[in-house]
Amino acid sequence: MTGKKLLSVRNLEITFRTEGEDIPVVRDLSFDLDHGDTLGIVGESGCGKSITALSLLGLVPSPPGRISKGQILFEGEDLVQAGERRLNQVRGNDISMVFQEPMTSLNPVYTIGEQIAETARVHFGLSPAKAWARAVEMLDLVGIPSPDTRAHDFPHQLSGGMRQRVMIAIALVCEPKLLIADEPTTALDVTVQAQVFDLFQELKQKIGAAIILITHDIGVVAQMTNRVMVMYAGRKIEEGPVAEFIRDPRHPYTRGLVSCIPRLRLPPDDHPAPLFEIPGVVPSPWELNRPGCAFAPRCARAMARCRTENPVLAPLGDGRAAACWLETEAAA
Amino acid sequence: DPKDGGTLTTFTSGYRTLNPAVQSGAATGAPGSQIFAGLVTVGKDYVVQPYLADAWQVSDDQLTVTFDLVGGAKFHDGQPITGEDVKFSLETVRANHPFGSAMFGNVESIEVPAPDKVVLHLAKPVPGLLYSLQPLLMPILPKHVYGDGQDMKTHPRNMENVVGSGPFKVEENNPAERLVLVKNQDFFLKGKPHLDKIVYPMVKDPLTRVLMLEKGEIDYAPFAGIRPNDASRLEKAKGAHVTTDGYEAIGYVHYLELNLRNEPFSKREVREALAHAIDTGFLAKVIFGGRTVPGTGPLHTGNPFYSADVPTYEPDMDKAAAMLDAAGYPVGADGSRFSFVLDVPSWAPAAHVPMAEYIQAQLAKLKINVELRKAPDFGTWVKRVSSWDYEATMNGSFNYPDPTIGVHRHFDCDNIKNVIWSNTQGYCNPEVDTLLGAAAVETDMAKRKALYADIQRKVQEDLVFIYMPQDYSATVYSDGVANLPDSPFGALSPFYDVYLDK
Amino acid sequence: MTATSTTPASAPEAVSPGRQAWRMFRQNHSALFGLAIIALIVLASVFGPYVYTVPPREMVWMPLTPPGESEYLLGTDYLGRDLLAGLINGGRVTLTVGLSAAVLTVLIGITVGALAGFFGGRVDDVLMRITEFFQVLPNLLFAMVVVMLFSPSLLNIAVAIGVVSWTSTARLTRAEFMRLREMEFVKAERSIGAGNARLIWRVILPNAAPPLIVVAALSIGTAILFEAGLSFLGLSDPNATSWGRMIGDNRPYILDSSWGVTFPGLCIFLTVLAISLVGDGLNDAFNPKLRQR
Amino acid sequence: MSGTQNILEVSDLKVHFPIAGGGKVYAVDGISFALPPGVAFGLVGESGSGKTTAALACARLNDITAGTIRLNGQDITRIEGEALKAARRDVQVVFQDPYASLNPRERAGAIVRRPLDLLKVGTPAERAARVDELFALVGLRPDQKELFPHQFSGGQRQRIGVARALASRPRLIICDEPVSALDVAIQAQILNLLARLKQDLGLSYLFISHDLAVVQHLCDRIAVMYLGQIVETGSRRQIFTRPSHPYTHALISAVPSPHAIGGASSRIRLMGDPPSPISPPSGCRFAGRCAHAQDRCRQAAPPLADTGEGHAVACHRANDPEVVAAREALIRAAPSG
Amino acid sequence: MLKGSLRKLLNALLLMIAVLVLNFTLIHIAPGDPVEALVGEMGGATPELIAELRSRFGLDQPLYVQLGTYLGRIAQGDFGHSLYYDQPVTALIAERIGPTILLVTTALFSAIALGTVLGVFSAQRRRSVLSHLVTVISLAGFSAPVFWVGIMLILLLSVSVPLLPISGMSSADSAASGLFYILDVLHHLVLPALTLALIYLAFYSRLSRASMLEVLGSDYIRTARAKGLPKRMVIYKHALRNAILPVVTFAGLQFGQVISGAVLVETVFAWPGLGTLAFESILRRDTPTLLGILFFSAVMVVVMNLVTDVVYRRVDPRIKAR
Ligand SMILES: Nc1ncnc2c1ncn2[C@@H]1O[C@H](COP(=O)(O)OP(=O)(O)OP(=O)(O)O)[C@@H](O)[C@H]1O
Ligand SMILES: Nc1ncnc2c1ncn2[C@@H]1O[C@H](COP(=O)(O)OP(=O)(O)OP(=O)(O)O)[C@@H](O)[C@H]1O
Ligand SMILES: [Mg+2]
Ligand SMILES: [Mg+2]
Repeated sequence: MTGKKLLSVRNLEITFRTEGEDIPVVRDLSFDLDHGDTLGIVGESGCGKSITALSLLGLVPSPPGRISKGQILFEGEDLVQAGERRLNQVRGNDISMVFQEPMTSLNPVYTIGEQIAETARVHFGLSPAKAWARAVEMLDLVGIPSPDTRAHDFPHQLSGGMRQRVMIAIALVCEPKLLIADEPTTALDVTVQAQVFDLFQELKQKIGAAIILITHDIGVVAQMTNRVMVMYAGRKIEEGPVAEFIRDPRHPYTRGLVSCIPRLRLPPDDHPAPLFEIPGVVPSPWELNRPGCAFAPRCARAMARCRTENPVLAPLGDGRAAACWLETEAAA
Repeated sequence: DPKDGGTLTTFTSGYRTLNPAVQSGAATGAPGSQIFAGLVTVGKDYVVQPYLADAWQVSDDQLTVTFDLVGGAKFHDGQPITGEDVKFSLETVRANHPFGSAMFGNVESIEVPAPDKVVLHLAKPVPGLLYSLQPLLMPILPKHVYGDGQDMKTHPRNMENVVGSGPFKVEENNPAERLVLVKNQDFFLKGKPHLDKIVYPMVKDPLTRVLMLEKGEIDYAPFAGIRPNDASRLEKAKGAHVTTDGYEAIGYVHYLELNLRNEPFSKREVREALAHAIDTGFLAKVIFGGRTVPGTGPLHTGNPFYSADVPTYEPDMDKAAAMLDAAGYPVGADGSRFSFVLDVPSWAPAAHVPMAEYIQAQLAKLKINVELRKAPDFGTWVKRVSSWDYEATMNGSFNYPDPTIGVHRHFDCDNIKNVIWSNTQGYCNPEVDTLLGAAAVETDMAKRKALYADIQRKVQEDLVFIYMPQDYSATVYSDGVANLPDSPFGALSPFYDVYLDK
Repeated sequence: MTATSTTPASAPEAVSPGRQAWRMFRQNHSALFGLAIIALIVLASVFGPYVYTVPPREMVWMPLTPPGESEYLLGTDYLGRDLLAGLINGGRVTLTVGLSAAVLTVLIGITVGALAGFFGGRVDDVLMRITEFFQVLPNLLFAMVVVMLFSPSLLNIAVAIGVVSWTSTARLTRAEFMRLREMEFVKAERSIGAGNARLIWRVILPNAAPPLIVVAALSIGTAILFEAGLSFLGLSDPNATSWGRMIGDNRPYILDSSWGVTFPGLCIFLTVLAISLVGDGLNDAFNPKLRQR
Repeated sequence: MSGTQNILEVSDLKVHFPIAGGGKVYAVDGISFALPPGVAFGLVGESGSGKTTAALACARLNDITAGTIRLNGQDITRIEGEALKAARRDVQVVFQDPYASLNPRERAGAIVRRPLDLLKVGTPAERAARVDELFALVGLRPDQKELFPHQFSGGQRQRIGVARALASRPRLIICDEPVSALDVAIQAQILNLLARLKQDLGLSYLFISHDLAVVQHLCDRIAVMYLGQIVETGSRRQIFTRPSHPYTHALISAVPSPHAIGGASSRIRLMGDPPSPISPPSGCRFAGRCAHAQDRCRQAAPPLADTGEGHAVACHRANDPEVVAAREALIRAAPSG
Repeated sequence: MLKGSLRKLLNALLLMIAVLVLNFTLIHIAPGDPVEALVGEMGGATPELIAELRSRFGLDQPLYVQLGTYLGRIAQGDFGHSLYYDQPVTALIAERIGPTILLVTTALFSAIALGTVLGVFSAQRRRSVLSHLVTVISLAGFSAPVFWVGIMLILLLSVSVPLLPISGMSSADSAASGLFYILDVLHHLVLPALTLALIYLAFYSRLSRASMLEVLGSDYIRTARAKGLPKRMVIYKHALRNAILPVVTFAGLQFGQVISGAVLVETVFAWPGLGTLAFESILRRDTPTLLGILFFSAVMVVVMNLVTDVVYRRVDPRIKAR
């Protein structure tokens, strides 16, 4: 350990310019990640998970988006301030990313071997032959059968699961220190999804990289990560080790989230009870400019304070924290 | 003194054949008259001059004409030109040229007593015969090339590997781009021609021609290449000359042709009303920039037989209206007197379209609805007019050197045929018919003139056609082009005397 | 247990997709500018002849008078006709032909495309063969042939343009129909007993409308250019003068009068430009992707 | 299933799609099942296994290649016109994509009213009243009738879809993955709504999902599809406590559960990807990915054999010790109630 | 794959036959008569000659017999003789195709090259001056009638400032040969090619801009950037290759429509190409030539479609699978 955190995000704010207005979609977001750590980010659709991930690589689509506040300290270096050239050294090399859509995330006109190899060429300066060999090796690593012939295939010749493996191979080819996987399996079949997660599990040990896994499936988080961060409407509302989080979620939203999932457990009478419901929907970013907790309108336990003041993140011990006035008040 | 050498650049707007024996018109005629020789040429004031025939004798009864050919004349391929070739040429023209039978129908037989002698035996006297023997109308063709039995109209040698007899030979023949003629070193008139080359680049666009003339890229531009406004422009340009000489024998006249078979145009009063409604002086001014005069009859003012002593119809709308009322065409309940379709052919749009539009606007004032119908192509118009399936059409035709060719066809009772530019309007006046018959065989110039004066008056009295302004034809040539032919046939005459003095 | 619905503070007003597009369109300055020009041109063509009564086909002044040198504002043409009167009346002809050709293009295109896209299979095969066939024909050349052979009346010109230009509309319509046909709301309509006719014209077509409206708008411009081309070549109704024909007629005189071709050309240019601006504006307005930006 | 008449009976249903350039997609290739009244029947399986195709065929929304479909005892496989319209009142569909299943150009109220108009249910006044009733039933406010679909959230849209399906008072509703496109929080809302409606209105569901947990939550009976065929069917308890087909095993073990932190080592993992329905393998279609496959599996297709009490499995080795042991391991590993 | 190609060829063949039949029928049922036109050009003829010409061209036969004969001849590669030029139609076309191809390829290729560059650059900076320029060019180019642009350029570059020749393909003076001839032709080529190129440029800059914008927004470009590839690699290796696909398609289509595309420009500049020949043939009702050109251009379209297909296969590996 260098002493420095691998990644330390400080008060990050990301805004999008929409109809002449700067709308923040991620605000005041801070979190840390150590070497070898696995962090899960969960939250409802549109809460800012992907944008956060993209911001780590300096890939927020700009215009209209931009990082308007905060720091992203990667091994102590602020990537927000880094230039494009420096970012290109980091991207794919120190930090790499696997995207949600394996069907469209590979360039259709180049062979998969080439798409892996070029990363190695660019970052390691390998000769084309060596880079190709490295690509084949990576394909083998991610479990693609007969990798030396498959390397010559074009993306459209592969199934979704295989393509996602190729994406993983690309992400890992330079042995990054941080791997970000943004919903890597949502587009895949259940059985294939399981295969991919197994691959992740397997590789986690081998590569020793820190992993950020973005998902909306708490089940996945439970299996794959050791820490979890929950986002709601662009903010972090709860954070902590996975086991405690699942057992005892603290924020009313996360509590709801954990219990609204149907379980594979059969009740003895064969008649499952109705699911827990969180009423309403996630607010749109436009609605976030009003004061108060963004979840208050949907919260059964909302108090007067919740509607006027934004809750601060309160540490709860054991590395846990939640942004809820109930918790703050209970702790006080 | 004539100088030898140099290239004369003129232009072509496209030709389909180089053989004037099978195709009339300037596009073929201008280069054709250089490539092929004729028995004679026609000089200033219609004076016939020797060419391949260095002498000829006409018998007293006017029925036998004997030609002596120049000695040692050769075709471009080196074969000698003989009386047999002349005989062959005349027969070819008679069979294939549009006016072939008009020109040579009365040639009963052709005799070649010796290789350098040709004798024509005529059934009747043919006053214009010698004019028909110039290269434009009767080019001397090599029998050894064309006498192979193939159809003359579509003979391959009309375009490829053309072997002629004239002062210039074909060097390059690419109708899409250019025609190049070079001096015939073995020309039978010694010391001629003077020019090394005549180049006919394909320039379809009149605008381009004007610019090229201005810049001196074209030395010589005859034939409808120049419009009145261009003439004004070019007259001011340095080193360019504009002349209207050289079109007398062509005599291009425009007219409104009405189908005389049907109402309302079968009524002379209606035709007269129209004549009063159309101000041809105004048209001459607007369309031709005042550079031409209104036509007064079938003959062009430059024609030797032209007579000005004809009835004219002053522009007078009130009179026209009154005449129509009287003729039984008052303004009807629908606000109009009558309607008709006016065909507009496609071959002289610059003249006919404005004329037709003017007529439409003018007659609208008289409450006559005119619908213009533009023929989709030349053939469709020909079909309509020659099958008499029309009400009225803009039209125009050439007088040609002799009225028997260009004029009689429109008025002869027995020429009411389904042939274009015949008597398609269906006019028959026995009196005129008799006069035409007499004029055709009259060999005394003065008497003939008198006959034609009568004819012109009668035809205008009957208002067979309503004559429009005459066409404007001008030639532009640049400084240094010398000795251009002074023939009334102008650019359609051989250029063996032309030289460049630059 | 109650199924709670979200209850925003106040009920939002109903915003139809059309209204939404119009709102978007209103913010597009160049599109509004285009719309204004079109309005101007249409007004001038419709009412102009009653206001400016100089007869367009009559020779009223010295030929080739430059603009400003006589009472005739834009000068006269080679026959001394008033150019301004010609432009005003020519606008009528140009717009009429352009509009009717576009209507024809769109009608044929949509019908063929809709049937092919909706029914697929054999119907599609046959209709696409026909479409391919018309695509293979050289469009301008073929239109020239048709106009020439069947006499150049305004109707024939419009028909010829329509007949050679409908294929791209058909392809677009087909693609849209194929896409929409598989959409669940179409299946939903079917599951509640909607017949094919309803599905095609009432369900799918309105949803395919945005791109079709754009091509319809643009095809007016294309048709105007097409008509101009034909007229320029002399394939025009002799009883009606359009802008394109004015260019063709005046072209031989450009050395003496550039205005004779410049003004009618500008009229065409402006009209088609305005139409394209509006078309672009519509395209943007209908494109939800751009809406967010 | 005797006594009460089945709402839906599907026997040997085949739906094959011709594809460009010759060949066929064997999307549904001989499935049979029956649906008693008041029962939710779940259909699970991987993407492309033919769930949607089978369901749409039951609503006569695609061309049926072979087999019969009986609705309330009436054979509706080939009926057309008015007869079909009448049948449609009894079977309605809720679609998967809440964004694509509503006509963007129609107002919510009109969408819900449309089936009443098209199927000619009641008088106009009655229809209006029915729309209000339906809005209330699915938890939407009446003033939202005037809004257009794009003005609703995904969950609300799905409610509109449910309301539309309920309009003609059908007895059977086909739900094609009605919650897959929704966030978990919203998914719970819709699942509860469906459960409540089933209870209150006595509806039957043909419910499609690829999420076993969802199916388990809502469905009384379940069929597992693989490549156009049903490989296992049984009651909820049978499927989840005694899953007998190796593919069912794999499905169950593939579900990531928040309560199995760190992942289960006993997971059954399939090799490779599902084969193409264009040229399905002969023999057992699952053999290529099955850890237990033997030669006979590759040669002969196993029949769907009833193991008793309505639990049927199509596997040659369902009762072989190896497979049973795998099942036991799975059940042990799964955190059961 | 082989079967697919075969099907395509067969399809093309059927298409060609359909084109032949339609053109033939259309031209023959239309009012008017080629022989009358010819006779008119010749200055008149006797009824006997007309009848003879009719029978010579087979025009006295019933239409279906004529059609059969025509198709039979085509099958043997005989497109007949031009009624006007009295040359084999194939020879006429061969003579005129050169200038047209020269004109159109020059215009098309320069427009594609420049248009792609403009489109690609402007797509990268959507609010830059260049980007606005591309919008202006493409709007103007779409809205201006090509012949009018030609005339305006003539007024500008030939009349006001006499830099370039106003029409034709070579100077009147034929003395030029060899290199001079080539230079002369190039000199004449500038204006018509420029005119045509401006129109094409409008199209291609817009097309490639739109296509590039779309590609730049695609997931795989995001992947490429996330891999840390330098910008030029992202743009030129990953984006351009994909963005060029629609350009290839349209270039193929447009090249197929070469004759139609060139008619107006050829007319304005009196360029001796197929366009002018076609126009003249219409005016003269030179049926065999017209049919030949129509057929030829249909063949061009079909051939270009096949060529585009092949090119596409090279550029886009996805096609092979189909
Ligand atoms: N290009 C963009 N322009 C404007 N707003 C954007 C853009 N991209 C994302 N957003 C907004 O940013 C917010 C966060 O988006 P993000 O993609 O991070 O959500 P997410 O949590 O990843 O959701 P999902 O689970 O659906 O992937 C959303 O409200 C979205 O509308
Ligand atoms: N109209 C069609 N034409 C051709 N093939 C089709 C058609 N509809 C479906 N298919 C094919 O039939 C097979 C079964 O499709 P179906 O939609 O029924 O699967 P599914 O089980 O519903 O999958 P998913 O979970 O992805 O919805 C698939 O391979 C699909 O590609
Ligand atoms: Mg996301
Ligand atoms: Mg499905």
